[in-house]
Amino acid sequence: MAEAEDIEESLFEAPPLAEQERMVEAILFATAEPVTVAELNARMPHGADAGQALELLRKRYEGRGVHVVRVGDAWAMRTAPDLGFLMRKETVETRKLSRAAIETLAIIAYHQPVTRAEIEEIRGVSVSRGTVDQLLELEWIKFGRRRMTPGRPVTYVVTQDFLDHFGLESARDLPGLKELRAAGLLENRPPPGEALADDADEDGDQTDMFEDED
Amino acid sequence: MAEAEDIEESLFEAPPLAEQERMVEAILFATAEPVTVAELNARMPHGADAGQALELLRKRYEGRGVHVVRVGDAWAMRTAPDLGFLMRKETVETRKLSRAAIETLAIIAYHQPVTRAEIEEIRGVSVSRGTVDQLLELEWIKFGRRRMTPGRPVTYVVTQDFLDHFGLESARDLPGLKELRAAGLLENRPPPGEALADDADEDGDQTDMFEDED
Amino acid sequence: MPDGDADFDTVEARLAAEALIVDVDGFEGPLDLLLTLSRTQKVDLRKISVLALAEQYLAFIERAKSLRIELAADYLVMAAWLAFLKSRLLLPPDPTDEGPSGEELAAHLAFQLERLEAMREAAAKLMARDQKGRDFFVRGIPEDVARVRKVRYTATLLDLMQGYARIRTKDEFRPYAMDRHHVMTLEQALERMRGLIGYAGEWTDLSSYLPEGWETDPARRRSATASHFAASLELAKRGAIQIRQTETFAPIQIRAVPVG
Repeated sequence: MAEAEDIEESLFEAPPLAEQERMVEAILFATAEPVTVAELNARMPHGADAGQALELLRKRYEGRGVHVVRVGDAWAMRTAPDLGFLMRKETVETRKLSRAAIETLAIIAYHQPVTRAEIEEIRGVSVSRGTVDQLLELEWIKFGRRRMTPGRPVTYVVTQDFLDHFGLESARDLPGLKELRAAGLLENRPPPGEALADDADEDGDQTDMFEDED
Repeated sequence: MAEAEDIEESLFEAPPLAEQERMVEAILFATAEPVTVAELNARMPHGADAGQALELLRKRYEGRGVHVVRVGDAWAMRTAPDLGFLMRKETVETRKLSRAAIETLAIIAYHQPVTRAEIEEIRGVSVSRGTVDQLLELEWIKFGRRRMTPGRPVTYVVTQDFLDHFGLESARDLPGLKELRAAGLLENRPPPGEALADDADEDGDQTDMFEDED
Repeated sequence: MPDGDADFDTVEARLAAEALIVDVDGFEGPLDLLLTLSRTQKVDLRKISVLALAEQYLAFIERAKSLRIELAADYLVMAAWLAFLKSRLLLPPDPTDEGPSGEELAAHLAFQLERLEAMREAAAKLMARDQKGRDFFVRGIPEDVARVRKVRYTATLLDLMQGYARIRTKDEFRPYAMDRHHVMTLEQALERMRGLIGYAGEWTDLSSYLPEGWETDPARRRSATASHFAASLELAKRGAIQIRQTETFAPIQIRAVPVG
């Protein structure tokens, strides 16, 4: 009986950690898109702990020409940014974004989830359909949950592709985010006089930021 | 003069070998085709020795999940051949059972044990081999006893898997026609006046039908 | 604007003012223009004089008008609002007046400007980051991941019940023969023959037992013949009828077993 159990156990035993690390390495290496820990675990043998193997792998690649980077809840291998100069040949000329598109993208990233009306309030001009479409097409933004305010407007949030493109681990790592929040500059302050009417609307806005999206 | 030469020399000094190795690593990783040593040298800073760096890199990746391999007279990085099995991604696609299959299954559940001819009689159309095979394959139905009638036709009954899937303790827990009607599941109202008679009819139907078989 | 000239007494200021006017189309609305104007105050945005800014903006609008530059409506709306704000800021507060004070309105405008400025800086920082495909790169030769597709079929109890309900309701008002096109089952034939056989004291061709509408169409005829033949074998086995066939391929005849 004890023997049978032993056999069964060894049959389902996870491979050694070093081997798991090799597996994670191979999978991340082969895939251009970031891979989540859940996907890694699903592809690896039963009992493997991709998270732990990933941590080892990440350390191994520290300081190398290729890095293991975190992108949201996924992982990917990317060349070290300081070697970009070697790669000029590989550079893909991306469509230049308009100033409006860049600002809109930044507002979505820093204020997410954010409605079109809020973007317009911050920029002081209306947001053209084309600007949002362009960002959606690049898959840098996507629709978030609808805001629970009258009209239930859609919100926009940034995507994993956005994080991947700008080498961000998460939206929390946006440059200067903490300072902006501390300075109250990520608030959606209603104009004086409209305070009461708007308050009910926008309430909970900035405290919820990122929380319900992650 | 000598000083100027020194400066010039250091300006064009090759980076340390470890740094060259990083460069080769990044180039091999990011380039879409295998790269020759000559191409590596052309892309790397003046004075670098790509061949030597490549040799170091190849050794570093020995036994890892990724190998540096020679492809003709060029070099590339590839996942280790023994990990090829990880490069399969299993996607499970969930599909709704066809209407014919659902109806056939329903008839078997309500009338079991039931022959193919009886299913056809109830459905009013012939039952394709494929439909029955699919249900057998799903292990939602199985063969029951042969009917003691001419031709000794096989009967079908539902399985424990079926009960598990639909959260039923037994096939007798299936709601009767009267309950279906009460729940609004009978979209078509029977012609007035026939409702009562039918109800009584159908209700006894599914409990008694073929009772003598089990 | 009488003191407009005083504002533009240096060449530099004049050039700057002209640049603004020439570029009026380049501004993304009044807030953008206000932000640009506020930079001429050369102070931290938090210490900006909104009153001075309002005056700058109004002067700008006046000059644009005098140069017959078409201004979009929102520029004029902002001008009207800033004129109102200016009067609020300059006049002593009227205690009977409800609504926000001039200071509150000014503070909000300053906040809006500061927030827009902050977002512009954030956008610049974002674009200055290392970017994929420019500073860092993905694997150049992604390996094909073989996709193994597995199909799982599902159905809910509701599907099942609806399916069953559908069939049973269909039965309720449709004569079932209508649904059966070319198939006659053994059970069906047996049922028919049981009813008919009592009347068959004489040898009768089996084919004459075929029901109406099943004798002509070949598919229907084949099915009916087969099921009736099988049914008659069954009835013969039970001892209810007798069967005979005089020679190969001759008509098959049946009759009820004579009583007694």
